[in-house]
Amino acid sequence: MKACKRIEIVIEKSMVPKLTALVKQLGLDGYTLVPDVRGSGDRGMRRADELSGESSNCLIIIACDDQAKVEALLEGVRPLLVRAGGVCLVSDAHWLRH
Amino acid sequence: MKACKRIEIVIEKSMVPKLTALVKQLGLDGYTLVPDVRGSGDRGMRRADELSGESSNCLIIIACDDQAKVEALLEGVRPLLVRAGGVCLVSDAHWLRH
Amino acid sequence: MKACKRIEIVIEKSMVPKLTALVKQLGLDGYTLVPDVRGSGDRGMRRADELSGESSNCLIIIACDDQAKVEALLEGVRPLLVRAGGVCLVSDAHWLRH
Amino acid sequence: MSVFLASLSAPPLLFFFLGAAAVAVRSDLQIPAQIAKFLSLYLLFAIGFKGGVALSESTFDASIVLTLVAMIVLSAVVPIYTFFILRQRLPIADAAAIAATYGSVSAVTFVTATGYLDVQGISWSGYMVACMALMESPAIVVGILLFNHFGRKDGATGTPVSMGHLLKESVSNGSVFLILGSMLIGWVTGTDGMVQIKPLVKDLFLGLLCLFLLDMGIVAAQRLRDFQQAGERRPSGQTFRVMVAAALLLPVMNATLGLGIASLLGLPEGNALLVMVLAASASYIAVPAAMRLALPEANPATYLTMSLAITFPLNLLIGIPVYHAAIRWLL
Amino acid sequence: MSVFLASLSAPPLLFFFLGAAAVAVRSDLQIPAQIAKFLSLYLLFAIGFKGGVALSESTFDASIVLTLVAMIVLSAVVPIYTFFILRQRLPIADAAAIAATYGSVSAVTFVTATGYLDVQGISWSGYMVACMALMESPAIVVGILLFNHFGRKDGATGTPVSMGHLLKESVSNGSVFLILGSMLIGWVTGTDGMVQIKPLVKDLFLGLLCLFLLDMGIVAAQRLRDFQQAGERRPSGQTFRVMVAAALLLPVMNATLGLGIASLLGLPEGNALLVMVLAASASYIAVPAAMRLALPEANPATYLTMSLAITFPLNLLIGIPVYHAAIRWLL
Amino acid sequence: MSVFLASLSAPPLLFFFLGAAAVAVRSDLQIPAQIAKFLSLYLLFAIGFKGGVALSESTFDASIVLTLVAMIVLSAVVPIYTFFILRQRLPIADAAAIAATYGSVSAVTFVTATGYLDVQGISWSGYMVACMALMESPAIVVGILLFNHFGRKDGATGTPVSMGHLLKESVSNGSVFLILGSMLIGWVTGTDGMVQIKPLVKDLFLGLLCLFLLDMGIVAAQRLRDFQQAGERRPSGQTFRVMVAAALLLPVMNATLGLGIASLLGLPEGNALLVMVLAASASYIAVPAAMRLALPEANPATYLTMSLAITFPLNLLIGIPVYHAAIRWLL
Ligand SMILES: Nc1ncnc2c1ncn2[C@@H]1O[C@H](COP(=O)(O)O)[C@@H](O)[C@H]1O
Ligand SMILES: Nc1ncnc2c1ncn2[C@@H]1O[C@H](COP(=O)(O)O)[C@@H](O)[C@H]1O
Ligand SMILES: Nc1ncnc2c1ncn2[C@@H]1O[C@H](COP(=O)(O)O)[C@@H](O)[C@H]1O
Ligand code: NA
Ligand code: NA
Ligand code: NA
Repeated sequence: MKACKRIEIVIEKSMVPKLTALVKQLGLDGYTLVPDVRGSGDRGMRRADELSGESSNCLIIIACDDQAKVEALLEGVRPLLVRAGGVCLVSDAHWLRH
Repeated sequence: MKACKRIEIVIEKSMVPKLTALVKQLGLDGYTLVPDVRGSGDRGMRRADELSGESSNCLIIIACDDQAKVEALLEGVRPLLVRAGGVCLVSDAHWLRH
Repeated sequence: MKACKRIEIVIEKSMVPKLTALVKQLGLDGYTLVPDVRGSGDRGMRRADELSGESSNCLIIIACDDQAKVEALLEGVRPLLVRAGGVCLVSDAHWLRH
Repeated sequence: MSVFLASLSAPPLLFFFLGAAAVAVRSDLQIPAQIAKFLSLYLLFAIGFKGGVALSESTFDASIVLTLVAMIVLSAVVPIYTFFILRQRLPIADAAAIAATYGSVSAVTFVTATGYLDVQGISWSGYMVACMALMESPAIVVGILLFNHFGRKDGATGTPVSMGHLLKESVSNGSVFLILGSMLIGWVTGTDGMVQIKPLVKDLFLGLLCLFLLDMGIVAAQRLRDFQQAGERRPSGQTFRVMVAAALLLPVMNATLGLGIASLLGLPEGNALLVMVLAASASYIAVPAAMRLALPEANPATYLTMSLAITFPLNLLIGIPVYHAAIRWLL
Repeated sequence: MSVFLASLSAPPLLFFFLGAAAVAVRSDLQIPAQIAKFLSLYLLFAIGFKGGVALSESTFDASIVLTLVAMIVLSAVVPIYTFFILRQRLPIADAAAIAATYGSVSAVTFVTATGYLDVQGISWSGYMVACMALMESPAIVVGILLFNHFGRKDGATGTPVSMGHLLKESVSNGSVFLILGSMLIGWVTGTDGMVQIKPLVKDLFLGLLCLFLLDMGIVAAQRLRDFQQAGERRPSGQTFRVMVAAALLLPVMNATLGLGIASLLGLPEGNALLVMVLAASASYIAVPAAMRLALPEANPATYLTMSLAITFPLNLLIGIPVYHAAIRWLL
Repeated sequence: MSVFLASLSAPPLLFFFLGAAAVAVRSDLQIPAQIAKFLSLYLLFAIGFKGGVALSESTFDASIVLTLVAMIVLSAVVPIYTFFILRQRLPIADAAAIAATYGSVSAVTFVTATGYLDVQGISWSGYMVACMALMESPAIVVGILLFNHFGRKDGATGTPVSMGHLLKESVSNGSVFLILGSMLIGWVTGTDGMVQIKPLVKDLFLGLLCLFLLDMGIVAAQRLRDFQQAGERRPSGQTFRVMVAAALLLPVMNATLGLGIASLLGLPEGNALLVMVLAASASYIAVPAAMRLALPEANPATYLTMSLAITFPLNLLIGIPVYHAAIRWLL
């Protein structure tokens, strides 16, 4: 088991392509995406019921064991959150290597 | 980045309105809700296949950096779990402020 | 609140029955399953759009406060990840007992 | 007997069997959850609209009011005796939840019965749909009242739910609202409206019912199988015997009451069958949903398994034709 | 007036009311998200195919080109004056987003209008569907250009999106693509193709429109209610008044322009109504989606609420019959 | 040639093209996952039921048994030679998985072919549907046997799956179960049953096939594009050439075998085409699902891409009309 960071991002659906592009560009190992999650926050209720996707969030989970890349990712994520809201949580985890 | 608690609650769909009302009443910043998740526990399999929603769980994630509110939330969640089952996990995380 | 491990597994849909069987066999308290999540990793994009389910992942969350069982679970999970890819993250959490 | 076989060999019922068989052979056949939800909404929408249009064509008479009143009263009375029969043998919360479940109705059983009548060319009245919708909720209120009165004392957890809230719940309940709303629209737009959407509400009705019952067969059978592993929720053997007995006998008792009402009111064949079916059927959507909120002490592994996995198939496969035979024989 | 009541008592509109009513009584009635998405795809598919087949049967003439050009120009002009009207009263990003929203069109309003015409037996031309599809995107480009030119200076966050990218976006936009594609296929396969899939694209059309509008009613009403709790996003009272005024007046202004175009081109009754509806309607799918990407500074609680929760119902319930009356009266 | 164009200009195929085009222009057009799943269930349900009803009307004769036996044998033989052709050029697990994939069938290709025949007014027999269902699984068993015998030795990970388990899997496989079950019900209820659900199973068939193929076009094209980024899974250039060659040649070889069987058995035009299509088509649902379980060593980026993104479109767009022409020419 290898120590790593678990990065969890909740962001508006429309921003996801930007985010996955960033993940790819930074050469991270991968990500997991849970589509169409709901929520509530500074910008009110988000029911994931808009056909435009405006009220849908996505939950993205990224495991990364390279601190430098983690920093870079967070730097890249911040402006997205500023523009479209959402949250980004970082916690410690252990990665079962196979 | 600000230290915070990451509260993760799996609870029966029917209890969610009570839970979100609690979150609101406590003045927490927000929550994220993943609808219709499945699972298994003390009360057997839950396939999220009942039209009544009886067998559907919801996964709620709450980030909170105010310990007092965290305590209050947990106090409010416990009776719900007692009545309808489910789990509540609390872990440490860092919140990327934007 | 009781200290426990939070085990989070992202694995191909087809492997889930094997995994839940393992959870049951080890006598763990339960698990939560988020179906049809997407992602990207060593094996490329997984859009959860295949009728065969080949491109669908599942996200499984398991809380366990018995270290021995955790070990056993990880031992059992490793071969599944080897065969079908995916990730397994373990982190510390506190379990709200009810 | 021929009637019986006729009904058993109708596609919708056979697809219910097929769904159950899929579970039996551990097939991975599944209907996506949102599709199942949509099919049930469609059935409520279609039956409501059809009922409304029928109503708009029929002349209003007293028997309509009488039937409505009689059936609503029935749906409030059934829970009472059911509760007192069961309270000795089951946890009081379960007794109350089962009482509410059997006082209320199963829309799909009703819908299947109307399909059965249509195929046999037997007419039935649009107001029976209103009857069905209005029978969904009263039992919930009665069940909670019973529990609050007899149950709370022995220190049940949680705060009792206010009646006002319950009444609000019961009118605003999604399925009740959709049936009544569609019915109103059908009644307002009448035959002109029907011409516009007949292909959806009439032509596709039996076909989509087949697909929905396929799902119901899977879910019901699944539930029976999971029952073995209901964990701490699993009712004791003793409780189990009571459950099965009640799930088999209550429909018969209630159908008989329905038959009584039908003969008292001198209802025509079609309506009489629907009255019996409404009386005999038990809710597995609206009531369980309400019970989880208002009566979480009650164990869904008990009342939901009874209505969904035993009473529903019983009425669907044996009940409808048997009730029909009884009507032909007695009325 | 009769026309007006006739339209209000059509099932699709009544189901829109029903959806709104469900939210009003706090019912838990909901259409599953993937079903709602599918119903909207179905409507685009069906209207596109119908339009294409109609086109294949009609003889091509200059008035087609004229109408197309006139309407595309309109969809590019509307945003400009809308922007200059609103920029004083609203944040510049919001003004630009609203401008784009109202320059573009609402496919469902158009679809409902065609249903309205079909039921009344008034003919309309297939190329109007192409018109609708081609009007979806230009406004987006204009809106962004306006913002880049007048807005960026006052230090807006984020990098401006390249025009090339925007143009690509607008042709590859899912709904535009599906309408144009289905239309092309309808045009290629003509009546032979229609014979094959008529039961889906024609017979079920109004029925499925009812179910879709039921969902729209729920979503629109929900949005109006959530508006109170739009958190930090919640527009100020002043802004709110501007929003409501604009959402009510812009459709009227634009419909009038549409009427002008229709009379200039001497369009027949059916097409004239569709032209007015296209002009009056505002986008609540394609444009908001594009704005979230290209103009995240703009607040969806402003422009999306306007188009979805105010202008859409206005056109649907009052607009269509009123525009129709105006045509009858003036043309 | 005219036949060819005729088939290409049928709406279902054009919608497949449209889906592929959507990916080509990077459109965000998508069919919700549960809808796609439901459409595929619908097609199996409808084709099964139609086949069953047809069977109930047809007189039973030896040629039926002969055809069934011949085709099942074929579906067991194809994997064998496919395996030996490919084992030199590809990893042994992939060779086995591809063998199973091509021995089995694609229900949608079959369904499209029946639609093609219906539109052209060429009759075909209900038992061909049984044929299709029975051909889904044997190849899976053969493929695994081949791998267990030739592959395991070179230390493959994981424990071999028991045959008993495999056989169980193959009968209880969701799609096989639904086809056979619907067929049985169609056969039992016959024309009476068909009258009840014809609007769903017959009238909507081609329309819903269009929507399903639209999704298939998107998924197949998407897969081809993702192939570039299949990460560590990405087959080498050499492997890639083998894949493409096999995905193009195997259908032709197998179709020829099918043609041989058809002429030996002297099958009528319609059945002959279906036999060729069944032989030529490759599974992209049942077999890949089974392979992920039983043969995870095999790389889905190889066998699934071959069947879904190359062979499926090949059969759909070129195969069906070409096989038809061959039959007209030779038989
Ligand atoms: N404190 C929180 N905990 C968990 N999720 C949150 C929290 N705040 C916001 N979110 C999620 O982020 C989305 C956007 O947040 P906001 O930008 O604050 O409106 C919300 O809809 C929630 O899904
Ligand atoms: N140990 C566990 N780890 C993760 N999720 C659990 C666990 N136990 C229960 N759950 C979730 O909580 C739901 C209700 O649990 P229970 O009340 O124990 O039946 C289950 O259906 C699971 O989704
Ligand atoms: N670094 C990562 N962080 C989060 N999820 C991942 C990561 N790597 C892989 N995954 C998930 O695991 C699935 C299979 O991974 P792989 O076997 O690497 O293709 C992917 O589709 C993702 O959903
Ligand atoms: Na009842
Ligand atoms: Na407009
Ligand atoms: Na084959």
